[in-house]
Amino acid sequence: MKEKLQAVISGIGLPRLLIGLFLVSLFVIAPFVGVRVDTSINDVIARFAMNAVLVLSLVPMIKSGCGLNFGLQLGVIAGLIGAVTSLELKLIGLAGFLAAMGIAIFFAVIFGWLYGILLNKVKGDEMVVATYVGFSVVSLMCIMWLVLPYKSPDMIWAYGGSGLRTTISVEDYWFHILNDFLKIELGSHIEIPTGALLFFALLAFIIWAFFRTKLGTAMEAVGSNPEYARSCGINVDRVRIVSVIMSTVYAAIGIIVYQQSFGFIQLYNGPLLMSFPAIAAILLGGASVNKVKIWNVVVGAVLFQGILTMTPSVINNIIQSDMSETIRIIVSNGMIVYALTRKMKVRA
Amino acid sequence: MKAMNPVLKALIDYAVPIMFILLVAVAAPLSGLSVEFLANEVMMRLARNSFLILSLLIPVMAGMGMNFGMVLGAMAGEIVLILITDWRIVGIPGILLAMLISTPIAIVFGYFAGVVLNKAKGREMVTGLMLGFFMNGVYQLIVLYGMGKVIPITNKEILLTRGYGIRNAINLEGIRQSLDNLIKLNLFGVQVPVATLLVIAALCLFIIWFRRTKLGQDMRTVGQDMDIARTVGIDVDRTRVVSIVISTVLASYGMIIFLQNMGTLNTYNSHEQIGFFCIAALLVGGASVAKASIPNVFLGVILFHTVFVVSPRAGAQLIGEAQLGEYFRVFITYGVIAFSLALYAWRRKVERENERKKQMMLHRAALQGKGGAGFAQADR
Amino acid sequence: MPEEYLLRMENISKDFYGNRVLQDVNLCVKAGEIVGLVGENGAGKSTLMNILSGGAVIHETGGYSGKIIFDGKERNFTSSFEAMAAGIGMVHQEFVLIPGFTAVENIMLNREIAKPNIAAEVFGDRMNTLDWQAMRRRAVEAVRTLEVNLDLNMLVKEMPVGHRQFTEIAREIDRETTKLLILDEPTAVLAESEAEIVLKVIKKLSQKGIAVLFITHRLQEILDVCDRIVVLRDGRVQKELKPGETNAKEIAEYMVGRKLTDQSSGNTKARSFEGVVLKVEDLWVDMPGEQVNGVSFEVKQGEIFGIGGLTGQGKLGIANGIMGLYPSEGRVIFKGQEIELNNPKGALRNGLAFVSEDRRGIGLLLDQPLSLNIAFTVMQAKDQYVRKLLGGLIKWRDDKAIAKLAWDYIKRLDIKCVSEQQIARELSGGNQQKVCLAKAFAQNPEILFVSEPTRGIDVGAKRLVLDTLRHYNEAYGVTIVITSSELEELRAVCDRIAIVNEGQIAGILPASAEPAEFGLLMLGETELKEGA
Amino acid sequence: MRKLIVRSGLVVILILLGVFLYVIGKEHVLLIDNRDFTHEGVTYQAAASYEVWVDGNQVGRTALAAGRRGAAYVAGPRHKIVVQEVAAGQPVGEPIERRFSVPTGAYQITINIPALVAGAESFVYIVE
Repeated sequence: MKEKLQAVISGIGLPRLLIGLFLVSLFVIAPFVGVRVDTSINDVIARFAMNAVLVLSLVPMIKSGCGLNFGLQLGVIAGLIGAVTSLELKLIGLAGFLAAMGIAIFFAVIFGWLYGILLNKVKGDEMVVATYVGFSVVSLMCIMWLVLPYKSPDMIWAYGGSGLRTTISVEDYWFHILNDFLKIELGSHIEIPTGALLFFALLAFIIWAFFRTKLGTAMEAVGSNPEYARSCGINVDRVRIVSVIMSTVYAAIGIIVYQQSFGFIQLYNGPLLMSFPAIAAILLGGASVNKVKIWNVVVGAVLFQGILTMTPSVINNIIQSDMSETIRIIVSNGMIVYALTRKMKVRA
Repeated sequence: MKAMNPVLKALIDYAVPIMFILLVAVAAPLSGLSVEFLANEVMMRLARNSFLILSLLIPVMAGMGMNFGMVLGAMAGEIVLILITDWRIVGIPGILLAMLISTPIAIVFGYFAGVVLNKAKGREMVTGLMLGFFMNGVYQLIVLYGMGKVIPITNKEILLTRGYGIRNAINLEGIRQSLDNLIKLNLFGVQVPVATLLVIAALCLFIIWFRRTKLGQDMRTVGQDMDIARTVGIDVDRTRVVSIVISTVLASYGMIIFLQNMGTLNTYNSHEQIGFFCIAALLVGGASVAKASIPNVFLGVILFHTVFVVSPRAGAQLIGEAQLGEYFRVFITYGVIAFSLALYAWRRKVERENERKKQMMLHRAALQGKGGAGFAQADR
Repeated sequence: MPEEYLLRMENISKDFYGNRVLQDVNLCVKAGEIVGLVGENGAGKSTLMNILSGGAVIHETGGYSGKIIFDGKERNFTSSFEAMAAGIGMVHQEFVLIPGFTAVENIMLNREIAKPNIAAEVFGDRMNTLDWQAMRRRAVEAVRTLEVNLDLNMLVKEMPVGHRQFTEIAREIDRETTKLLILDEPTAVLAESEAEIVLKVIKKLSQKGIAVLFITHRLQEILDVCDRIVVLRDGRVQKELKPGETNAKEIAEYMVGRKLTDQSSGNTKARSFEGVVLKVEDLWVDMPGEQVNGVSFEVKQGEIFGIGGLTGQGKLGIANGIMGLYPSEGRVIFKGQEIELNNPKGALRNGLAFVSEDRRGIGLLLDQPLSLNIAFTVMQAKDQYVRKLLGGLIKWRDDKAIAKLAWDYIKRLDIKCVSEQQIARELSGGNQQKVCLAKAFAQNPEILFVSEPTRGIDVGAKRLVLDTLRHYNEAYGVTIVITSSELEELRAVCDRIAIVNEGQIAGILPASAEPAEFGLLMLGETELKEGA
Repeated sequence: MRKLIVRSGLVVILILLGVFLYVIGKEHVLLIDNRDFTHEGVTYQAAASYEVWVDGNQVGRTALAAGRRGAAYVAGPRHKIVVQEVAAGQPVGEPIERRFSVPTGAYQITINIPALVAGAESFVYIVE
């Protein structure tokens, strides 16, 4: 019995179990401290739809052995360029959304390609280099947002100055374009953003299908055993670059999905720390530095967003203080530290 | 494989410092700041930052790279400064007492960091970085929720109005620049905080002395090759933990010196950036992940902070946008770290390959007499 | 008066997981004596030395039986440090040196001389300052004992290989307590002139009263310096010999033994072949630990060609080099066409297939189902088992065809598994090897390289694997190159066998040749030397 | 053993050092009253203006008129106060010098000038 229990625990993974139980207990306590469960569920679903694509974007790089994509910001930047450019072109509705994605993907491919070449040159140190590449690109873009010749009055500072605002509303352009597609309302408090969920499902399906192609199979082999892959005639460096491009493109799409749901484009230092919550979520879902499955993304995003939604409302009602931010920092960064200290498979 | 051109090699080795010297040469005149002002600024920053940056040297020696976990030490220093302020201990005794009390806290933090980093061998830097972010949460828990509730705080001036938790900014009136002003010298219009510099000099001597101890030698051994160190009987894990503990303790002292100069403590932000700035400065001084020396520290502080001082003004002069200079500062901080780390990782790979080729060539040459292939072929 | 032995090992036996590797070994060494230890791979040399020097492996696998009396006391070393403290020094085949340190630092590694200071009172002895002068004096002293010319301030990474070896030996003899020195292949990486100096050093040490246990595969060295030669075979002491009363041939015979004659060549009808299918010219391969230094040979169409030799001599490097897995130079001509080196894909596309000796490392994707393992290489290299969608834009993995392929081989090779979806990691060693073979067969190779096909699998499976190879060769006329450490195995299945020594081919013999002849080749004894 | 003694000795020394630093670094605010003060039935009347120095630093920029209060920040337990009566900007009589110590535990300490001038021992007191 005891052994069985242990097997179950190790199957689910202790951190996941603890966080899961914590989340469940938050839901149980919620009604007693005056927090509505239905609105909470609604929030979790909404935030899941908002963030899941960003989490999903980590998958290709983990699979190809490039580790956790601490340079996620690169894709985010591509997404921001796409979104801002689409707004500049005054494209409204679906056209604007698709234009934003198209432009974002174009830049993401270029960024990803360069980023992939760099990561191939620093094999073994990908994660730390990626972190700082992410930081530097965000800060470089801070300068660019000031300097680039965007003109749309919706985006530049009102008081004459040049440069883009720190937050730009997409209200008049493509706000909730996915969320409102086939939206289902359950009662007065639950709104299911069907479109965004379907979009995530589509992107997840593409990833799933990709790993059933020849190239996807090769990518998985490169990640789990690069020496083996080489001995089978696979160009390891090229496959890794493909994975980095994929991750970057997905991150670019992910941030646009995020914006259409959130309603704002956050520039300047907004994307600086964006990689950490996504990474924490996927780790929480059961992925490790070099192993991941699609369901890790789903479980992780639900758990992580659940914690983020529930802790402020419930905990704050219990102890009358806003500890949510602190808890978020501890959980997300603690999860990443935990994953980094797990033993990695010794490479041949 | 031909040996790399020595000029090119030096150029790559010192790419970062050279870049910064050029940057200073261009931006300093553009900024229009006077030499005297610049000299004063740089001197002040030298005194303020050097101790912190010196704390990074020992883990590099032990092969653990840049100690991004130094923010843990900085947090220890800050926690103690909050206490000292609450207790109203002022002046030099206040600084000394802060150092004294921060020591055990920093040892505990450092031990924790060392143990964690031992579990992440080969990924020390990214783990240290994440550990810093993680501990930032723990720090908030202590300072924002623990202080005034669990840890008694009596001074109403530093508490939030809600009755617990420390305010965003604390005035360190009591110890402000008391070390800097202890012995002050005016050299050609430059204010020199002699006492602070003496403390820094003492730390330099300590590091030089430490390198010559058995422990220092063990750290160098561990840094060069953990497996061999283990084979000859060195307790590798312990040695690594000790190096991080020392670094963390020194970082906590460094933070106290840093803050006594600043005079105010940004309770929740002071430590966040400090790791980045210190590491960037050290790298600007020509250090790498595997090699860092005392001259690197001072060269780095001077170059990095000169650029820091002049870039907003230069930005304003050049494009008419002071904000640009601000962003530029942040960019160079991150950019320098990214560039140095990438350059180092790439060079290590190239060097390993060159070493292999060299060995192969030597091997062939040695076998030549025995009927092996000639040099001509090996030289291709 | 009975002679005093410094070391007496009595009735030493040791098994690893029920596999007996040492059986009642007795070995005695007098002070100042040089004893040579020879034997094939797996004869038990290294296990015996591990027991003597307190290697961790021994203790972790349940210790040994028998008695060791060293320096008058019975001992049972549980760690190398205990052995060191008792006076047993060991120079490993792989250097235990820090490349970025000077000779002095390396000689004194973790035995630095330190001066006490105040800090040490509080923080422990590790805070003592190093006494560089004293350390230097000690190092100078040690090097003087060796009577070699060694620059003590030179970094090890800048030294020639020979000097690194001197540094290692200097470290072992610097310990004043060292009474017995174990040298494991100290000359393996050295050029002849350097090796000679090492031999001189060994003699000098023995004159100073230090006993030396000397392991080498170079028979001439043993004959030159040793006072006594102990031949190990299959975990037993086969023979003790005196250099003056024996010769290389005799040693080789004892080493390889004659037990093969009755069983070998039983399977091997002398076959003859026409036409060269593979021609290797001056191939150099930089494979760590298995360097190949310019080999040339030809393989005939349809034969089974064996490559043998002792471990570390480079036999494994040949196949790995041809398949492009390690950096190589030279020419490989397959069916009149030159194969591009350093490019695995090129070799695979040209119809070469390889079963690696590192089965779990690069032979298998351990966490993938065995069906994918079998089909993977042929899918990647030749685009088979792929369905092209959208005009070839998407190459979809054809899982059905892969499963069919897998079942085909599961039946043909009798792979024991639950289903074709079983993860490779869960299979036994023998079945994993069969999967590796299936992977190679699936490529329909024209020439198949198989390295160490029976390493780490049980006896029944061994037979099966060899029979499979043989059958494959006979049924399809596929040329096979087998690399193996086990001479018996090669002689049982091959037509011709090349023996590799020090990265070069010492000779190629038909499988029916006398075992002792192979033995001599393995030990680098060419006809010429024997005649001299 | 020897090491243990040395170490525990060091720890004790460091703790003592900490206590010592605490005491000498502890900041106090001295409220210097030139006001009427009644103590144990005796009332000291504030009438004149005084210039006051604490540990060599003058309290306030000008003389302390009757009924006024000044403040001085000091660190440590032992201090010296010098009081000089002034009238129309001119010193009157000899300066009075008194040494006093303050308890480490107290932050706010009041010093009454009339009591000090009158030579009362109770010129230093703590208001709860």
